[in-house]
Amino acid sequence: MLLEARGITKAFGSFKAVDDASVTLEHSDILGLIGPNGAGKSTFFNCLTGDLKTTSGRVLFEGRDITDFAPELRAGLGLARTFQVPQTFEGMTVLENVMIGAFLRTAHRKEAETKARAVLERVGMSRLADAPARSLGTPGRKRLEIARALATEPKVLLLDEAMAGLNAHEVKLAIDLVRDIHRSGITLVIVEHIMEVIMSLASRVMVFHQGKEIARGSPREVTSNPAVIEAYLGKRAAKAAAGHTPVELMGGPDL
Amino acid sequence: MSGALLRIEHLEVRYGDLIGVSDVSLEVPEGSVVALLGSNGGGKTTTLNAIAGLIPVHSGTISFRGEDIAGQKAFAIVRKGLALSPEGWRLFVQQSVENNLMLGATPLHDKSRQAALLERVYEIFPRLKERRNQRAGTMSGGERQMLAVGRALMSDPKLLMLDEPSLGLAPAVVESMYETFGRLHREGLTILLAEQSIELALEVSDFATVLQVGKSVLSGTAAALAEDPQVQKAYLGAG
Amino acid sequence: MSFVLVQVIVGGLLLGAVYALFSSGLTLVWGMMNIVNFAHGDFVMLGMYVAYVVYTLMGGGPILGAPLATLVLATVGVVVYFALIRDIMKGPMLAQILGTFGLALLLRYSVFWWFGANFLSMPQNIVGGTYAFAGLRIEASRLLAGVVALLVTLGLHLLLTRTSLGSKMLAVAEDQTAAQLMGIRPDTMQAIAWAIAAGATGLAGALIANFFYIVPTVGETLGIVAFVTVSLGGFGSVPGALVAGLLIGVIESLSGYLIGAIYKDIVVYVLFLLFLWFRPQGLMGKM
Amino acid sequence: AGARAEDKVVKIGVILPMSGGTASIGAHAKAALEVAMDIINNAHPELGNLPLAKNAGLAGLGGAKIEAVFADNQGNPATGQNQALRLITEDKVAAVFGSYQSGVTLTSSAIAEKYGIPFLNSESVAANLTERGFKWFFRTTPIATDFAKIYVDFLADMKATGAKTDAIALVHDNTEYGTSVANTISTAFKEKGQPVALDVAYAVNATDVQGQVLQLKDRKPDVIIMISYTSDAILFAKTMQSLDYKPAILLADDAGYSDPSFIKAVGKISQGVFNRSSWVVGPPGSASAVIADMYKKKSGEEMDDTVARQMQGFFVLADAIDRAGATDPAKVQAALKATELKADQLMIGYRGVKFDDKGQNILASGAIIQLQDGENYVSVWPKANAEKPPVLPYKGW
Amino acid sequence: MRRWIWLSVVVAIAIAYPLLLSSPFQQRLGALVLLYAIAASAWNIVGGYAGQVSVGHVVFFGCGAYAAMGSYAKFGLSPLFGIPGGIVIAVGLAAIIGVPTLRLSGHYFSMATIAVAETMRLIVTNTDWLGAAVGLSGPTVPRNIFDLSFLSSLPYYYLFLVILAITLFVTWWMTNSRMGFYLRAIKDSERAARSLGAPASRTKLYAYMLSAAFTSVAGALYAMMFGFVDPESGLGILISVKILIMAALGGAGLLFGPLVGAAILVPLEEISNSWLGGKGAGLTFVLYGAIIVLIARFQPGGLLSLFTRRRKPSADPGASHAP
Ligand SMILES: Nc1ncnc2c1ncn2[C@@H]1O[C@H](COP(=O)(O)OP(=O)(O)OP(=O)(O)O)[C@@H](O)[C@H]1O
Ligand SMILES: Nc1ncnc2c1ncn2[C@@H]1O[C@H](COP(=O)(O)OP(=O)(O)OP(=O)(O)O)[C@@H](O)[C@H]1O
Ligand SMILES: [Mg+2]
Ligand SMILES: [Mg+2]
Repeated sequence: MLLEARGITKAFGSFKAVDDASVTLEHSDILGLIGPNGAGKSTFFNCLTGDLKTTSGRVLFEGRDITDFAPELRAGLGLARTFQVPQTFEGMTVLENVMIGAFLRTAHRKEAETKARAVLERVGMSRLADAPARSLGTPGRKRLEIARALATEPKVLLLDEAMAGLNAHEVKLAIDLVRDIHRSGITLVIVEHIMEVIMSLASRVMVFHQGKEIARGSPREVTSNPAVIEAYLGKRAAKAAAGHTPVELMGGPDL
Repeated sequence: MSGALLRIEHLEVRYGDLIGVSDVSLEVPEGSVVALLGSNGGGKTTTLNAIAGLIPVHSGTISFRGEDIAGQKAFAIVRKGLALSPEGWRLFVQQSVENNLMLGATPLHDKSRQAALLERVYEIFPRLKERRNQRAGTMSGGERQMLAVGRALMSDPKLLMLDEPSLGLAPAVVESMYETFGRLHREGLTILLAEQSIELALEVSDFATVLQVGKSVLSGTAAALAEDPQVQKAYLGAG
Repeated sequence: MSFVLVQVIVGGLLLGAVYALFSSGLTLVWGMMNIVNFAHGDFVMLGMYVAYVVYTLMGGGPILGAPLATLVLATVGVVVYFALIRDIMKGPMLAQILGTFGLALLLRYSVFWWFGANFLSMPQNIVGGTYAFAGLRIEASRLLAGVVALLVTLGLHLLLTRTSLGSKMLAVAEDQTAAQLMGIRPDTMQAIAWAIAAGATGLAGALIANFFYIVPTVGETLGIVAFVTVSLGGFGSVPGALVAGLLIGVIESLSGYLIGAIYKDIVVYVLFLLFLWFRPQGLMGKM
Repeated sequence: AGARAEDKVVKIGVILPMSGGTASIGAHAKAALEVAMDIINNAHPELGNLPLAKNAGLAGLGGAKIEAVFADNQGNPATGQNQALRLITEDKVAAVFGSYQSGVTLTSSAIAEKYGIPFLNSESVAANLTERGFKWFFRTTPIATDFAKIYVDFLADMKATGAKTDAIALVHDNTEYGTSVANTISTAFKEKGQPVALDVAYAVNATDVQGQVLQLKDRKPDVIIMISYTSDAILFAKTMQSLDYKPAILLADDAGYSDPSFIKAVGKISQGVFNRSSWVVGPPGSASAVIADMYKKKSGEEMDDTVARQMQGFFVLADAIDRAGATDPAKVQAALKATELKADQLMIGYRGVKFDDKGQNILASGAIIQLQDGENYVSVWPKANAEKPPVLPYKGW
Repeated sequence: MRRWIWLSVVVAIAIAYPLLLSSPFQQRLGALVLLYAIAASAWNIVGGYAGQVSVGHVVFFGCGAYAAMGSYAKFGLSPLFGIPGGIVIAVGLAAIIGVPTLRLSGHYFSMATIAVAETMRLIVTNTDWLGAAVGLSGPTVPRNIFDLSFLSSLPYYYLFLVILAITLFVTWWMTNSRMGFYLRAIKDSERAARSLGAPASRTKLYAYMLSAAFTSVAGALYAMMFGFVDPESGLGILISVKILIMAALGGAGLLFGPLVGAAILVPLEEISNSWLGGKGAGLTFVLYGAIIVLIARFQPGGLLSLFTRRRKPSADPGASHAP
């Protein structure tokens, strides 16, 4: 088992943003995490990465209890993430942003740069390498965050709405990218409100509502669950999800 | 078609030496919903920000109800009846949800309508009402989006500009939000919408303009654009 | 508790109220609007000189001096905002230190040039001497300063938390661009903030002049206490600064009396540091 | 050297605090030295025995005029040293005079020593200044050991007249001046078998001294010896009034209590304070009275001890240059070493001026004055030159 | 290439200056510029690059100054021997101060450093062993060359130049290393930097300690040149402010910013004091203050930012994302 969270609770004052949530992540899983706004998905994420101290519960990584580890230690172990509200290094270029990630595995500037360029190439941003990061729009920033995270050579990558703000065409390209990442041996947890992403990528889905898990299963099971439709999907999206056929190949048939 | 509320001609905007948009023209007829389409970095945000006065216009004209507003300060433009829900939300993260909404009502001349407008926002986004005293900086991503849109609605604008309003919202919320836009539209509100979910955008809007690399390359009625093979290929993933 | 100790604590509270009073303006511009003002102490000094000039030229006591100092300093605040602060705010925080430090020297030595370096003083007992009850002695001028400190703090607190003006000022402090989208003119709000802050500072100076000496460099003596007060209270909290001022006053008084006056500042600084260790956001500051 | 002697002006570098917290000292001293230059450079027969007054200019240099080149030390030892260097190398001054704060005197005189230029100090009291083995450094002012002796003797006399002087409290700031003087005084009293009962030290430029006054009020010493600069002296006076505290004898050690601003600000509530001073205005028509008048005309202030000591020091330096007959540093140094001025050749109450091997004036002395009416100090001790008898107890307000 | 030309010009000017402007006062000015440039460059490491605005850096300055003077006054050694001691004390102190204060955000950090510096000043003022308020003096008459007590400022000038070069080289090397990248990242978003594995606290602490070491050297050299240190001139908060002002004026976070700041402010201060100080009307500081205000007003990012801002980003991102 790669990553395991047991009974995570996170309270802000009397309000429990995450309430006794557990999850296990096997090697080469793609776990989808969905739920209404404010359900506690990002909070749960932050508890896994160490950005927030859990109120109770444990986090295990490769069998090791990392509950009290600082975020940078977890990154060192191979846990990488992106932020829902992009945390770009505004004063740097795109390349330098990615180099920060690459520096985790090498202290040499040249090596870090080479690696950062390779990662940028892989995510399709190499032409932007020398542009100031502050000139990117939200979608660009999110992609940059993916690149940065990849540069740390993670075992597990947690994506918090990394595809928000992309149009349908771009979403497809992004899905391909994530598949490619997955194929290279990285286990993923993705939070998305774009159902197409969940439907085509997730091997398992977990649904949050008011800090609690209300459903889990395959994408298809979950999206046809009436409780999920009621709390989260709405009729229109449920219909769209129902019509969705998972695709396995890059550039295959689409919705 | 009634008269144009907003008309942009050959807008060029620069960020220092970089060109944000090079040549954008578009028209927003009074009472219509206009969608601004285009891929990542196409210039949608730049255009909206330029209209709102957040970034200086390099050349071109922006006329709002016949008055050229290019070059005016943002606070003055907003007071004329434009409101923008900007990219990245730009909330006042240290202040409460309700304070944020009340700040949105600043340009309102008739302060007595504040309460009613607040109720309207709370009706569209009940979550905001639940969290009215929470600090905006602790809200979830989707909650922030609701707040940004709600705040823009608070000034009861003549022209509502929305930069990717559905970003980060749960599907059910998007659905109800768009229903609300439809209702507001029927009540006479003019909306200029930049939206990544093009299918959805074309569904609610009357007209649309496509931006490509900082230029407006296509415009027409929403229905016509939805059929346009070029649009289908580039944005709707067809082919 | 011995009787002297009571007098020491009362003295400390009055002193603390004075600290709170001359920090109130700084709480607004530094604590709330996020602008470091190294010239704050010199604004206090200007207020003192205005009161002194009013007294020597017009024979007016605090009744005339205090409101005039408030007005004059409010004007200075607005001028300083438009002539300097507005532009240095475009730069990094260091530019604010740079600019206001230069401003401090400019103000201090302009006054020096005009008035000379001699120590000046308002007549003793200008505000009704000293009250004595049950052997406890309270100077009227300090009491007045203390009461005004409470009123100013309360006023600022209400302004910032209860009025839309306050909310707009905070909005501008947080994000000028976003504030513009609300139809708020940032310059207006900032100028108002500076007017209020400098006005309160001038008022403080005028009241402190009633029991302190007046000299161009007096701002240096007072300025650093104001800095500690504001940060101990927590940036962004007006009541915090009041409580912090009172606390520092009492700690200084007590440690000065019990341990020795040369150690009282050490005690204050060390307690301040310890406090930050346990509460990095100050007494009442937001995270 | 010959070429220099023919110059019509002799430049003396003067380093003073002209900005910062002690700037008023610099301003007063500047006015006083300008008066001194007037006296030296023009004929002032009315000043009698005072060297250099009678005729215009320095007779020994063919009537050459003295010119003081003023420099601001900003109260900072580094700045003082830089200015000393500038005065010596750029302005080519014949001697350096200054620098008030002991720390600044220390660094600026070190440069003069390295360049071999005479340095005359008239007001810094730190003992170590004359312990450095310098050959070019001379000091005219009395120092802490002299003060201590004055206080011991004065209080013994007061005791003889029936005053209670058993419990002595020292109040002083933590500057070099405050601590070193306090230490010396407390040692002197201990040697007399009367150790100081209470030592109240405070940080200079205090914002508040209520605690200290209460401490005194609580312990009720018979005598308080105050060693404070002007700012704190004013604050103490105000606080003592508001807390209604008066010791029987309040004895101040010069500094702040001599500052005319102190008298203007709080003289009325400090009536009867004793002060140590070497400056005593003689009867009308006497040299010191004339000089006091000239100074008042120039600056608008009353002459005080600090200023008078500076002025006297400047006269001593000018006299040495005059006697040297040249601006050649070695000759001026020799003349300084040979200085032997009698009490009647001085404008101040020293017993004379004569330097020991270390450059310290061994004839420096002082008197006690009292602010009897709250406006002007009068000399009250020693009896020989007293204008009025001392009045006890301390009246305050 | 252009950079190398510029660099050689700067180095050539620096080497030639005291030979061209050779009066003792001019040489001393030059030496002082370099001395303050060392201190301001050292501050720049933590204040400019790491974005931690320390207003209490004078404690490290004081460590060096007191160690140098102490090694003479207390042990009869050459002040030179105080330098390593000063570095050790400063670095140790930086670790002790840094651990609790570096986690404070923004203004709290600045205020905490002020509190530490003032506490140190007050403690030393009341410590007889360290000379209390009187301070410590160096050798007034040099016993040998190691006492580093020269009449001419020329040896100081070149000594300072070498040490400044070392400081700048180390700074340059740091900014191009992983540490420099991490510092910049932490300055922008500590949260993101940590999520990418940057040990934020440790990196900031190292920068703080490095900065303390160089500041201490500057303090030691300062005390040696003036032959004296007391609590006010070795630990006074005004020195911190002066150092910070120089870095900010030239351009904080830029390699040569502090040097430019020192090269403007030191002569401005000394020359205006020489011209106007003797008049006793405070005009020195009116002028000094006015010039600082004007620079802050018209070039808030520091004078050097005038040149760096103009550099264009090499790529045009607008062109790269066509569908
Ligand atoms: N510091 C805090 N204090 C109070 N409430 C908080 C705090 N931080 C987060 N919350 C609340 O916790 C809830 C969970 O937030 P979280 O960001 O985890 O939601 P989410 O599931 O990621 O939603 P979204 O899909 O909108 O991103 C939200 O309602 C949010 O308002
Ligand atoms: N602050 C900035 N500085 C420099 N260039 C910028 C800046 N903001 C945007 N740009 C550039 O302007 C162009 C238009 O960007 P804009 O953000 O307006 O596009 P968009 O259509 O809103 O895209 P997105 O889907 O990413 O939001 C892009 O090339 C972008 O790189
Ligand atoms: Mg979220
Ligand atoms: Mg955009």
